[in-house]
Amino acid sequence: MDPSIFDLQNIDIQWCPGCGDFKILDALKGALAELGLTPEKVVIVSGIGQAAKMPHFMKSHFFNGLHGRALSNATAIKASNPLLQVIVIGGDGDMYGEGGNHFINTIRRNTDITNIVCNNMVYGLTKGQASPTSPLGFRTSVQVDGVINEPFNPLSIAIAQKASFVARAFAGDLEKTREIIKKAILHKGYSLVDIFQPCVSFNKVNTYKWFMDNTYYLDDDHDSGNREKAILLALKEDKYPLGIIYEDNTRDSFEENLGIYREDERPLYQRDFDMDKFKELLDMQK
Amino acid sequence: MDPSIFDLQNIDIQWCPGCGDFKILDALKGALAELGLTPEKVVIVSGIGQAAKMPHFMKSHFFNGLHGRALSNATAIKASNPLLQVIVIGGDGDMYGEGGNHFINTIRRNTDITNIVCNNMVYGLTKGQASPTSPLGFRTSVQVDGVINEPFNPLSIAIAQKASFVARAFAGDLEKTREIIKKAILHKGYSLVDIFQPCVSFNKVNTYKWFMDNTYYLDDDHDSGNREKAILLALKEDKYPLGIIYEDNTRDSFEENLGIYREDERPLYQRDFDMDKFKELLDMQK
Amino acid sequence: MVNYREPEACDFSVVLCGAAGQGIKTVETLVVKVMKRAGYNVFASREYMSRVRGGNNSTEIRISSVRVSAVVDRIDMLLALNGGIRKNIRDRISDSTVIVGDKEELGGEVDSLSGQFYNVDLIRLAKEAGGAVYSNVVAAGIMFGLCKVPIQEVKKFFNVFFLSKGEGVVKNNLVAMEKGFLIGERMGSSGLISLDLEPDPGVKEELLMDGSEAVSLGAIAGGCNFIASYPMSPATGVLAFLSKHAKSFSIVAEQIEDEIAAINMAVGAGYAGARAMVSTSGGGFALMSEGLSLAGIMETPVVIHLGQRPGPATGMATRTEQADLELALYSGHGEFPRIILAPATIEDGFWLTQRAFNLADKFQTQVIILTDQYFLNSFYNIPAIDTGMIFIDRYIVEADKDYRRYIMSDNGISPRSVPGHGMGIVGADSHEHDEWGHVQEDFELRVRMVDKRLRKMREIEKETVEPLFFGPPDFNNLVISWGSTYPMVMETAKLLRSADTAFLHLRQIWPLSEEIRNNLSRASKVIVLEGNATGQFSKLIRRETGIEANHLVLNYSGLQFSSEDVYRYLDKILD
Amino acid sequence: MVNYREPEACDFSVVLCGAAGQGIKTVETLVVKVMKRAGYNVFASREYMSRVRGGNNSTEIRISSVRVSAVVDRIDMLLALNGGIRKNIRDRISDSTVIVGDKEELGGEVDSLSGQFYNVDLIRLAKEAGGAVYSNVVAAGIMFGLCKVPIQEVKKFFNVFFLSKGEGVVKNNLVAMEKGFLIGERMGSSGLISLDLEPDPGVKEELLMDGSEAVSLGAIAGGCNFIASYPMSPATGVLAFLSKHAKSFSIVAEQIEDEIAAINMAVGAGYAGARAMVSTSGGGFALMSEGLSLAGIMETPVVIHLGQRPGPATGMATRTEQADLELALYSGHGEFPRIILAPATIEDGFWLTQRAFNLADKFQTQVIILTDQYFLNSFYNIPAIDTGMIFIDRYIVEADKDYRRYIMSDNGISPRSVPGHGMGIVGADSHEHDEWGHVQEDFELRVRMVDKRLRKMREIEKETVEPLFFGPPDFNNLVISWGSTYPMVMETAKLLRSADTAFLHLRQIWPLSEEIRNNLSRASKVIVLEGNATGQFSKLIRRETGIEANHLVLNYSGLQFSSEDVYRYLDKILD
Ligand SMILES: Cc1ncc(C[n+]2csc(CCOP(=O)(O)OP(=O)(O)O)c2C)c(N)n1
Ligand SMILES: Cc1ncc(C[n+]2csc(CCOP(=O)(O)OP(=O)(O)O)c2C)c(N)n1
Ligand code: SF4
Ligand code: SF4
Ligand SMILES: [Mg+2]
Ligand SMILES: [Mg+2]
Repeated sequence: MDPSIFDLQNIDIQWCPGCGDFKILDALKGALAELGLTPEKVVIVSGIGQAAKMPHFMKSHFFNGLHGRALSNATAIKASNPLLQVIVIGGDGDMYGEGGNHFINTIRRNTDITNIVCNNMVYGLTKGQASPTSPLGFRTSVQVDGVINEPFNPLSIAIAQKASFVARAFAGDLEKTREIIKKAILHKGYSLVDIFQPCVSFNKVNTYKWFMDNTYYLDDDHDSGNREKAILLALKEDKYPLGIIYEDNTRDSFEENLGIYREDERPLYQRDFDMDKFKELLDMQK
Repeated sequence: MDPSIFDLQNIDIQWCPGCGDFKILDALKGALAELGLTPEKVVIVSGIGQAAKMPHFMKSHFFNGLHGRALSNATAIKASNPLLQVIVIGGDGDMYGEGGNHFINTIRRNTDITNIVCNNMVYGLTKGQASPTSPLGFRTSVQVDGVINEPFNPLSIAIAQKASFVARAFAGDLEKTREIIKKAILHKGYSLVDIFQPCVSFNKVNTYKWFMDNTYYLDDDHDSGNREKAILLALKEDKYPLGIIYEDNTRDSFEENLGIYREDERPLYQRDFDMDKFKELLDMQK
Repeated sequence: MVNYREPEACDFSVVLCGAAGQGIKTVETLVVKVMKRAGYNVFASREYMSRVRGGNNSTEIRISSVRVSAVVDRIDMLLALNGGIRKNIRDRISDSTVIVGDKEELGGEVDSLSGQFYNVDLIRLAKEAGGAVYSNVVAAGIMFGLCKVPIQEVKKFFNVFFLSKGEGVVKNNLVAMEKGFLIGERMGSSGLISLDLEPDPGVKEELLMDGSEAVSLGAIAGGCNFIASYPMSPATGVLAFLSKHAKSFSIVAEQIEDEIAAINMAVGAGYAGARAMVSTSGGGFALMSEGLSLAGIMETPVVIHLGQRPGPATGMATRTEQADLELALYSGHGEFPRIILAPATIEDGFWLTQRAFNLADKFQTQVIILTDQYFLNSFYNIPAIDTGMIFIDRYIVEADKDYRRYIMSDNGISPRSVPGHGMGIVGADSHEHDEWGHVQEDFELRVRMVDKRLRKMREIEKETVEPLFFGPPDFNNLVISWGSTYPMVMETAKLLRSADTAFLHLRQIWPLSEEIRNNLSRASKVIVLEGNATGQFSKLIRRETGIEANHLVLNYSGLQFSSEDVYRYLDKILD
Repeated sequence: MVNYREPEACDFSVVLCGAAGQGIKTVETLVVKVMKRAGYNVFASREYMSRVRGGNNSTEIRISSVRVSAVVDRIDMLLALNGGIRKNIRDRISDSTVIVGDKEELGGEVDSLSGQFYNVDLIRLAKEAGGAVYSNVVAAGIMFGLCKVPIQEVKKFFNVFFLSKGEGVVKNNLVAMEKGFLIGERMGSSGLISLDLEPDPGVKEELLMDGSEAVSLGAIAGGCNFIASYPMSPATGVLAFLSKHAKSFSIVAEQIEDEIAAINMAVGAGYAGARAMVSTSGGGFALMSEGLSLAGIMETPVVIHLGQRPGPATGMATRTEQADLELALYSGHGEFPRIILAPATIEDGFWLTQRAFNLADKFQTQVIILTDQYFLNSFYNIPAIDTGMIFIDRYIVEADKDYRRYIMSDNGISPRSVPGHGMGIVGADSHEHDEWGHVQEDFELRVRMVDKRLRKMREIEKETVEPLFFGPPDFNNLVISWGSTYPMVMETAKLLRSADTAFLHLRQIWPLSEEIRNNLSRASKVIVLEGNATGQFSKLIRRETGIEANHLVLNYSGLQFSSEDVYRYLDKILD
């Protein structure tokens, strides 16, 4: 299918020229199209931040909620209607900062959603404060002497918590990013795609060049089924691996575990109230 | 020093007879006393839960705040007065559930506090619902068909996030628990002591016997300075290691990084407003 | 404390007290169910400490020939399972109270109590039945014996009730009960307590539910199929109830990591077409404040059950209060319509919750069910529920290709579709947005959208739940109350001598019914009675009508007003 | 839109607009600082979109011979750096507006504008100076030229201002400025714009600060030494300011993971003796609701800066509104005293914040400073601050061995100690507690403790900040406003012909000053003006006094009332 079916007409994209988010938007549209998905089948869920504006720049259902809470919204959307393809997108502050607790717990649930994090290692929308992934020493208007807190390590935390799909991509590489997103969408259960995204306005450290110099793609030998190896890889900080770092296809998803969709795939809004059962229930109060 | 200096008179301890929390209280008092600490030097900070009631059952300064927020309170207390010995105590729900985001971020800051988690794998105070650490399949009045979410793994998450001291103890063993707590208190920076604590009223799975059968102490060979080995150990789920799993004594604490205590150890409340500097600051607005 | 009423032979008030862990709650359920099946009207209300073992909790049980739904101070019989009877119980003991207990267990305490002490070797008898734990069932037996419940009926019930615990347990319980039964019969014939209870066969078929069950059943009957909540007293019961029946009623029930996730899940679920609710108490609700505002701008239906307890902060975790009214009214930043319902009775708990889901979907708004610990943990028999009155209106449309989620409309309501229903795109946005839901920084659009959302309030006002009125049409004094205090106020209202006093009880807090304005303007003296320290409802009334209450009757001790409390306060004011 | 005032030669209103990223803010600072140093009174206020690049933002700058502190619609000169001028600016262009822009850049748009167009090859000139980015500085130069600022002074300033950017940048900026300067001079002598600005040497020594700086400086002067906050427009500036000066003033400044951590840290810090604050906007404040309640029951001093923006939810992230008043009033479950201050002027921003820390410590309570985006991003010159008036009262006692943190007292205030200060134990508890701070389930203690906490309100009322009054003593009409609208209301008040109209402007929202009651009772017509859609302050007035406003003047477009708006609305009502 043609990615342009996801184009929204007459819009004024609010990102800075050169922002990595443009590439991620393209990669996402491409991935959806190549998987044969259409705008009415997809819900893009986001919070607040530059990356989180994404659903306003493409055509599909969208739920643009609060800063940090997109994973909770998305979990409920998917649990209320598992027929929808739910993609959650947001920035590093959104997902790992304000939303840190939901991040951990969405992993625990293994909700069947795809979580794309545009990780520019800075708060873009609020003009350049440190994010949880900003490197030590990173100077900003608030972190005047540089970041002192150990950066958040999303991949190792995700693997430690048994996330069932953990990948990293780089916005500078549209093709490969699209392929990784495709695999994440195809994965059943929670999938994390942390995307290194240059912010040309506020992050002068982690630039396109920096990412090029400090990343490498995992080769085919990499055994993405090995959790121990994967976590050790995720702990590495000299050079950052790109690709699918860990994958576990054996776990049931949250929606499956709920039980109510095992024999009936209809979304909640299509189901009727069961008066007979209700009368039985009332009788139990006698 | 005699642990009884930490005794509080005329109190009615609200725990169930046989609860693991009694042992933890004893171990804590013992550890404090053996380190020569006295009640006016120590602040016990807690949230809400059975374990979190601890500060009401011993004598020392105390701050018993909200469910899930003790680490935030404690970070600020320590940062406002680093001369105080700050111990944060709470349950698994308190620290890893409601307080999950603060847990991660306190580790990132490496605040010099000791975090004791009474991990009974259940919500005790609210009468038996699953906690983040409840095992899969654990049945409760809410999880009627058993827990479906992957249990939270505090140790591996802490190590993944570079916590500078990570230990596990078992409430059934007062001596060893006391020793572990002592080391945690002596450690500079954030220290986590996750304590397996039997809840005799609501957890019929993880009993004293179960913990005895499913744990072992790390022997002297264990190299607690090796982060990679430590995290692999923390991922293990067949038998759970007890003792100091990981330790890194090289990191500066949050208070040190703040800078304002490097040359002057006086707490904030003892410092005076600097009018001269303020006048200079005002002049900059001209 | 003086009782305003003498013991009544046809309305027997029993208080059972003992430590947490001594099975007070079990006995409460047992006694009330058996009595109801025997044709007696029953009422029970628990008060308990925030602990799992020890301390001293109590339950007040009324067994009556007439309907009873209020908590009273009067204790006709006190069954004390252990010592350390707390002041709130001691203060209620009068000279005519019969105190049943084990002298050995209670020790010197006995002498410090007024009332007539009747010694029963509870512990010995319980041990004979199988262990000290059975003392609660001995106590239950005493009540059955006193009330002359046919013992066969009791046995039948026991066999079913304890079935899952195994034969041994059933037997022990039966033995314990029978031992108590004999004592009860003996007490009855001794004339120490004389009862004149008239069973009513109609009662047998009635329903018995506490406030928590009423709200839960109302939710299911309202088509609720999504609940995300975090345990918190006193609101956890609703989560547990819905979880238990989740599979039967296609409900997604999830205990989440914190209350912020709860409300955000509910909003997500509402967007996707579920009928979503959360159940929480003040502290959890406070955390939901931002999420409530999200639902407000998104116009997503959400039902919030807010079971109040005394604050601030952790306050008194297992006690009651009506002090979160203002929080419910104003929580969330920015301005958006909302509905607040406060059940007065168990029936209300059911019907208002049922209705809440229709209102939420119809007006695409947030509905708060404001209850409290007293309400949630009290129960009495009510007539059968007319299931023919249960309607579930969905108000969901299919989205055509040009669908606009926030299309302008006269009444402010835009037809609501959900993603996947039809070919159109369904958007939802936390920013100020255009008709499609896309963020736009347009000052005129902003004004239009604010107006559109607030316009819904006018529609909502048309469906306000009417207050309950009791008293003469030409009154001078008007007593206003709201929510869970209703039974106590009404029980009192019937006894007050003041002929020119009327009672107006509100079941909808926001928006307020016009009725209140009409009645207020006719009153020369306005008395507002509520369970908080600052008179929050009276302030709301003044804000809306300009009329200031002449008297406030406030209670913020952590316990509900008893009927006697209400009587005493009002009697003084109306004197 | 009609302007109520003709251009004034001694009060020059310039609007500069351009895309985000074109340096509007830089020029704003530059122009205002240079003009002030040249002895002109200045005012500037920015309005901007929630984006980093593109779109169209603007700043309104007033350069005047008399003090100016209000935003006006009138545009004497519009400097347009790019096309796509937004409606809110276009609507303000009148026939007498001179529009300066680059025809090539603006294209056809020029023809659609009224006013007198004056073409300047901004882009070419900027490029000649070193690049298109310098077009903003060319624009600044035009203003300097027009206002006849001595060019040497400008150059001196530029050398310092751009110093850190390197020599090349300084040079380019100078070139760009000079090019603009020549144009400005030419425009001046052409008579197209005739100014009659009188510099006042006194102004040179005055201070220039925006609301955000005023609050930040006030905090430091109040002894604030702890700030934990999460970035959120428009409140981030205070966190940044305090972070910048943290080491100099022994301040712990931390950007935390979420707003819940912020408030809980502030409460912890307050317990340990710090003077703690948080800075946030509506959404973040909503999340702090539970923590506020914690501070309430613990009686821990905390100062909260709440910079309002339009809600609900994300609303309009960079715009202004006064719609979080009710949230500020009622946020947090349970009942506890609080103080809410709303600065009317930049001076107020400083002094009320300074005072907030003393009030918080004195009454062991929570003080909310209620500002908004307009206030925080607007600035003008103010006379020097009398530092002799700065007092920091700590109200901390040493704890002796028998210290009880919550000892009963007549006025509700218990002497506050902090852990480590003396030999006593200092407790703090989120439950209802005894005098030592230990949890107790005692119903009488509960009542005593609630009463004690609420009793503090009486003390707090004694120190209420008086409202500002303007008008005749024997008025008929009373216009009431609060917070950031003051300068606009006052500028208008002076022009209104209505002789029997008085103005009352509130700077403390809670508790309300008795003054308001006194004035209200004398008014025959009450008009409340505020920046929200439901009239929140008017409702509070009615709640407290029973008096309903006769007219509401409300604005919820996302922009502040301009002086002309105020005039137009009031003129109509008072006609
Ligand atoms: C509760 C709340 N707190 C703070 C904000 C302000 N805020 C909006 S986006 C953002 C951070 C953006 O950073 P990130 O998530 O990394 O996204 P980016 O802009 O870098 O893509 C913040 C702090 C908010 N909207 N809501
Ligand atoms: C905001 C909020 N949500 C919920 C609660 C209710 N609550 C109190 S303690 C608790 C869980 C206790 O479990 P845990 O932390 O494991 O402690 P334990 O009792 O097992 O020691 C809950 C849910 C609360 N007090 N505050
Ligand atoms: S500020 Fe950074 S993240 Fe935001 S749009 Fe610009 S480049 Fe992208
Ligand atoms: S409920 Fe469990 S955790 Fe709580 S006191 Fe009892 S045994 Fe301990
Ligand atoms: Mg970012
Ligand atoms: Mg626990």
